[in-house]
Amino acid sequence: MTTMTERKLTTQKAIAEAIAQEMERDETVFVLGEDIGVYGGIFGATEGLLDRFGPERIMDTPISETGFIGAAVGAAVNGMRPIAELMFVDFFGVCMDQIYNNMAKIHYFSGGNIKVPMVLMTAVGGGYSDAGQHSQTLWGTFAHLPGMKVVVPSNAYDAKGLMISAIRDDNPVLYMFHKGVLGLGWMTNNPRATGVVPEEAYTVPIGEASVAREGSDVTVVTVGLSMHRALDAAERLDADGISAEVIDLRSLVPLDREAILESVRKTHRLLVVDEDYRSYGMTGEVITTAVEGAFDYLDAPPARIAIPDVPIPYSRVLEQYVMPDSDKIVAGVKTLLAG
Amino acid sequence: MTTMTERKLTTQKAIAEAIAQEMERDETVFVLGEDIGVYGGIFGATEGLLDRFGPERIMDTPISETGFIGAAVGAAVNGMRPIAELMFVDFFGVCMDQIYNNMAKIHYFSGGNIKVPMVLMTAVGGGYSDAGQHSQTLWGTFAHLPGMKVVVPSNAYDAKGLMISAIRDDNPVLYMFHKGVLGLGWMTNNPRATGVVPEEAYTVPIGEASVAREGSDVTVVTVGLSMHRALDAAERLDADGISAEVIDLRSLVPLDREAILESVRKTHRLLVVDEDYRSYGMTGEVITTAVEGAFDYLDAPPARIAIPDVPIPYSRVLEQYVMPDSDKIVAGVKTLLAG
Amino acid sequence: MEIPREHLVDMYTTMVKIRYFEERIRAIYFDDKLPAFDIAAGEVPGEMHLAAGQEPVAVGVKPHLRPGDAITATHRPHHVAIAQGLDLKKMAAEIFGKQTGLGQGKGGHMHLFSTEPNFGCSGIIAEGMPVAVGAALAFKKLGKDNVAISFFGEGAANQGAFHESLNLAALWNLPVVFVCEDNAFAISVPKEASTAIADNSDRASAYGMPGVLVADNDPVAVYEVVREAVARARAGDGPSLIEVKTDRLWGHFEGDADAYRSDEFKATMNERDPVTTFGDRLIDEGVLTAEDRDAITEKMHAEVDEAIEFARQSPEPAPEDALLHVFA
Amino acid sequence: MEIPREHLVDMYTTMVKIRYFEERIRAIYFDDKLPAFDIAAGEVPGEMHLAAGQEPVAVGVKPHLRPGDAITATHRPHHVAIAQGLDLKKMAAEIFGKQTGLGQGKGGHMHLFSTEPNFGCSGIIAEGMPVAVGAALAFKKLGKDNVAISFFGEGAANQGAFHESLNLAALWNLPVVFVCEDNAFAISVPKEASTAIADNSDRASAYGMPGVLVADNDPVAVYEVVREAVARARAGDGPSLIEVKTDRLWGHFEGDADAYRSDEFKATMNERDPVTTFGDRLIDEGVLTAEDRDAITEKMHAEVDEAIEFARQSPEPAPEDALLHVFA
Ligand SMILES: Cc1ncc(C[n+]2csc(CCOP(=O)(O)OP(=O)(O)O)c2C)c(N)n1
Ligand SMILES: Cc1ncc(C[n+]2csc(CCOP(=O)(O)OP(=O)(O)O)c2C)c(N)n1
Ligand SMILES: [Mg+2]
Ligand SMILES: [Mg+2]
Repeated sequence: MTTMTERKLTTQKAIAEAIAQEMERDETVFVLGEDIGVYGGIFGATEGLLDRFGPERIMDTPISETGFIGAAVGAAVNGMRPIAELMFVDFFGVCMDQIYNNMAKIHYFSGGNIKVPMVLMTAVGGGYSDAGQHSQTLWGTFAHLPGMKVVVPSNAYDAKGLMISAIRDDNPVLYMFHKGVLGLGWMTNNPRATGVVPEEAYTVPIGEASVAREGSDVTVVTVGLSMHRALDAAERLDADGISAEVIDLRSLVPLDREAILESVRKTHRLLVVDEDYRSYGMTGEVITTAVEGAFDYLDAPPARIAIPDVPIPYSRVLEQYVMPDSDKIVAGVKTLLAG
Repeated sequence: MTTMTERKLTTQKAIAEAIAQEMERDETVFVLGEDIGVYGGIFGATEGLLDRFGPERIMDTPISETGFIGAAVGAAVNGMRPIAELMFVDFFGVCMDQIYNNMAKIHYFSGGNIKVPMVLMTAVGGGYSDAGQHSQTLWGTFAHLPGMKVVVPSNAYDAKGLMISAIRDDNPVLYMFHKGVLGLGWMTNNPRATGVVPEEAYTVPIGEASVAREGSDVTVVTVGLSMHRALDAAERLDADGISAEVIDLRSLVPLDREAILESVRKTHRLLVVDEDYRSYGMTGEVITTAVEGAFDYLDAPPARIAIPDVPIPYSRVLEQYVMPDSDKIVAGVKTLLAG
Repeated sequence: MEIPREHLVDMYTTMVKIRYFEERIRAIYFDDKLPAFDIAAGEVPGEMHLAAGQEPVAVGVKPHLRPGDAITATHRPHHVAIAQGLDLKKMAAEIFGKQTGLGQGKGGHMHLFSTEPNFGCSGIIAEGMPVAVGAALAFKKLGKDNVAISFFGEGAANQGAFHESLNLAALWNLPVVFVCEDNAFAISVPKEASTAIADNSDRASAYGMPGVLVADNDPVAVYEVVREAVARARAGDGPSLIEVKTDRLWGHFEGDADAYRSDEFKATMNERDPVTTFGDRLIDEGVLTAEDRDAITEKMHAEVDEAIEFARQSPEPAPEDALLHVFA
Repeated sequence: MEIPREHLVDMYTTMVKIRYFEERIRAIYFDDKLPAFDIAAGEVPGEMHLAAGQEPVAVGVKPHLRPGDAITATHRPHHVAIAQGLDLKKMAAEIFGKQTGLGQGKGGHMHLFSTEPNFGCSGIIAEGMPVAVGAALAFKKLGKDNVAISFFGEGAANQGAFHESLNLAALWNLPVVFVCEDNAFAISVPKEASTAIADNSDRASAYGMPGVLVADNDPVAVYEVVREAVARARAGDGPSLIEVKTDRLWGHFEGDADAYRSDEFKATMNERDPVTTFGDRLIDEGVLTAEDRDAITEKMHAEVDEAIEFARQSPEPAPEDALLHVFA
């Protein structure tokens, strides 16, 4: 359905383009959040949009997350399709009621009569020494609570397609972009943050994982920046004659359980990599999914690499110690294969 | 360390007694929350305490959860040992920042220099048609986030002992009491909500699961009111010649992984029952723990019963459909044994 | 009072309807629950927050509304919902948890939603306030001349969402009317134990919007103040804050022993029951005859009885429908 | 001005110290990051919010404080921390992420904690406000005559926690002084785009507490207003709200292009640089000689240089220490 051109964009520009195209197409789409106007969004998700669409549709807000996210809910049930930006996901604690109890539940409470077509986009992730209140991913927290879809693009192509899908979806969609996959000029250079992105609008379906790299010896399941780490690891493992299949979940809700199972049934081994906290989160869910659906295929207990249940520390050495990286993934795969 | 007397108390009275005894012992302990004074707490956790300790130590608050829980944090780091009550855990969305980003992280950020000795107690659970904003357990949400202990008593004895441990702990402890285990006069009568409780103060260690019933064919792991359902189910299974071991986790953080593994190594089969949402929660964590530590002992894939990722519906028939109960546990065990 | 007679009669009629609805729900609520009260039992289980006594706030607002105007109400929503004209049968059926209910039994009495009339409510204190701001924002963006009314209790006025909502509405000059139902208590906590100043209407100045106190639980007084606020909002002149001193005649929820309010307090309150006093007044002032009153009462009772009968006779939802409607 | 000379000199001295500290951090911050700026690189990585220009607010408060008085500051905490007298070496070491830091490298520049002086800060807007209320509550309960000072930005005044904190402090008559640092911007959002009224000090009336505006970025004006507020708090007469118009001379964080503020705005602001103007004034008024000023500058530079050298020379934490201190 998409014409692939060779145009390359960073993930950040792909997001901004997706929003712009949808705003052109649909008058009811608008964006609100802190520093999304003249600043263009702290992570550039709304870069250039104020100039193009003006302050009525690109609305800077006070630091009132409960107020403006709740207002987005109210606008969504009254004919608009708002995109609200929560600057860092770490700030969810000041506005979670509007997100999980209101945005995510109105449709259900109303027996399906009321729709809440909105996108809540937010920056996630660490690795650049921003400490424990600005470095979390927290997707497990949201994915645990019913009523909102949760998507996490890891590359420019998916970022654009998932954003367009999210905007067109009649449900609330939490769109979590990892700072490390955006290709921002002021972050550590990451070649995987730039990719081919068609100029025209296209969608990437919400709820479908993708096989980012095929392999036969082990399945590595992850999401976000850890995808890049996993792909790096897979290349290194390849040199050692180990063939790793890398699955990008892309959506945590709905979770593409079939994609996980299909791969595990092929490779018989599973490593889950997560930049969220280890316990009670994504790693447990993916492993349990594999156990429920492919128990007899497993040649070894599935393993996981995640933040070891500590707040994200500031100091580089400490933070690197707790973050998943390709060294840890390589080691994890080798241990798994030895087991 | 405790003299067992035959005095029986409901879980609710056991909690109130624990608080009273600690307030007698330690002048720095005080309670604040909504309707905890003359009302005695909506679920009776502070019954009688206003009369005994006066309004300076039993403080009714405005409906300002961010304000008063944050104030508890401030008081805790300044020499007090506050107990804050969040009336229903469902309300966490209006105050989560103070809980997970502040209360739970100050100790870590300070490199261990600052302590936050406080208890956040809150009512959880459904089954009585209070609908989707008053019936959740949400323990998975808190247990996922580092820096706070999470305890969930299922009976009167543990309720008192865990409360005393929580108050004396130098860390923030989230104390979650299920409404259905309290023995409240206005809730459906539950004989398991009354038990023998020593009059003197005693502690139940935080982080230790208990084997509530020994068995050999299958391990049922759960917490809170589902413990009562599991014990009911175990009795019924017994009649069918199936011996179920029932494990009460009691603490989700720290999680007593060894207790889970020990039992699974014995029974070779695991069913996890949870009144929280299914995905990305406790069931996945417990199953993953078993897989990580006892893979070779498992004769069948571990199974789980939990809220099927829908908001809790109001209507009785709908709610009962999604709630774990002893029928579902009996059926779950039988399926597991057949598998 | 220069209020059209039909508005006076409508307001009274709606008050009678609300009161009788609440009375019937109350009776049914207790029916299968006593003597050993079990909150989970009976035709209508769960928490039940009834609004007897607070009718004036609801009915004083309604005459100024137009189709499409949005209302967000609270955990105590029936009076506002009924005044707003929600389908009484579907509303009752929702309270009974039936398939025919507004939410097919999924929401219950704190979660009544309707698109036309445009209504929502919530079990979380102050949760509806930002939603009303958002509705007003949508109206402005869509070029509609609708307004949004946010109802909330005096207890809610100490929740952070109050502050953020009023600031946003004023900042963006939105057509919102914030209506504080001050029944002097948040469950057991009296206003003086929750609120640093006497009148929330005085907090309007913190947002540069008009703040008006309605000192009596009087539909006419509410009517007049709201008329101005709604006109202001509709004209594009921005939000207002109104605080109405009202009475919660019964417990916070049914089953509440209400021991935190003195007998004198309750007696005084009951003496000024707004349904009785407003009815008397309309008769005194010649707006209604005693026969009119009886006819209204009879008609409203019949309507409510019919709605409740509808709810009772309606089928339960299919259990597995619990899995529907998580996503559209 | 009837202010003890030593206070004037102390205030100036501390301002010089703060400014030089911020200048040095700024230079070091950019050192390994340019020309291809990489936020993760260098001796001091991550976000860096510096307070150059806001020194008057910090130093005008400090003279009124006693041991044990609690301070909660923001994401932009250095000026307040230094004025409060935090161990400069440990503070610098924390900013460098070293084992010798206040938090052994776990917190970084937004998470500086100390028991004596009693100080905390946070990366979440308005998070410290309820904490200050709680500190004051503890003081009251423990019979101490300490006070708590809550610093926050004008942007934070639109966060729900502001409202809840002020209401609680007033309701419970607690010894808190709320100090709003109004630098007119929350990152790129100007106050008029965030705040429905001109002065947050006017919001004090919503809580029945005194509200005072300090219209100039002047340590003496701050000193005088805070003196009264602290005395009031210490005497048991309750909280106050103070808003100080101040200047953030640099970007919101280092690396911010600061394109949202006009050149004129920045030029005007730089002309009234409070360190320069206050120093000049003290010389004009004969409080200091030019030699005094030089001596102060030299001394403060040496102190800051020493602290930074300490931080630089300190060891990194052991990587696996990341696992420590989750629980006591
Ligand atoms: C955020 C939140 N906190 C607490 C509650 C529990 N609660 C339900 S109603 C209520 C009192 C509300 O008082 P008010 O706003 O005055 O409304 P009223 O009940 O008097 O109509 C409380 C505390 C809640 N539902 N949500
Ligand atoms: C709850 C929350 N929302 C947003 C942010 C992101 N943020 C950090 S600083 C800032 C601006 C703060 O403005 P102000 O309070 O005026 O302080 P200033 O930076 O001007 O000192 C924002 C929006 C945050 N840290 N926390
Ligand atoms: Mg009230
Ligand atoms: Mg500012």
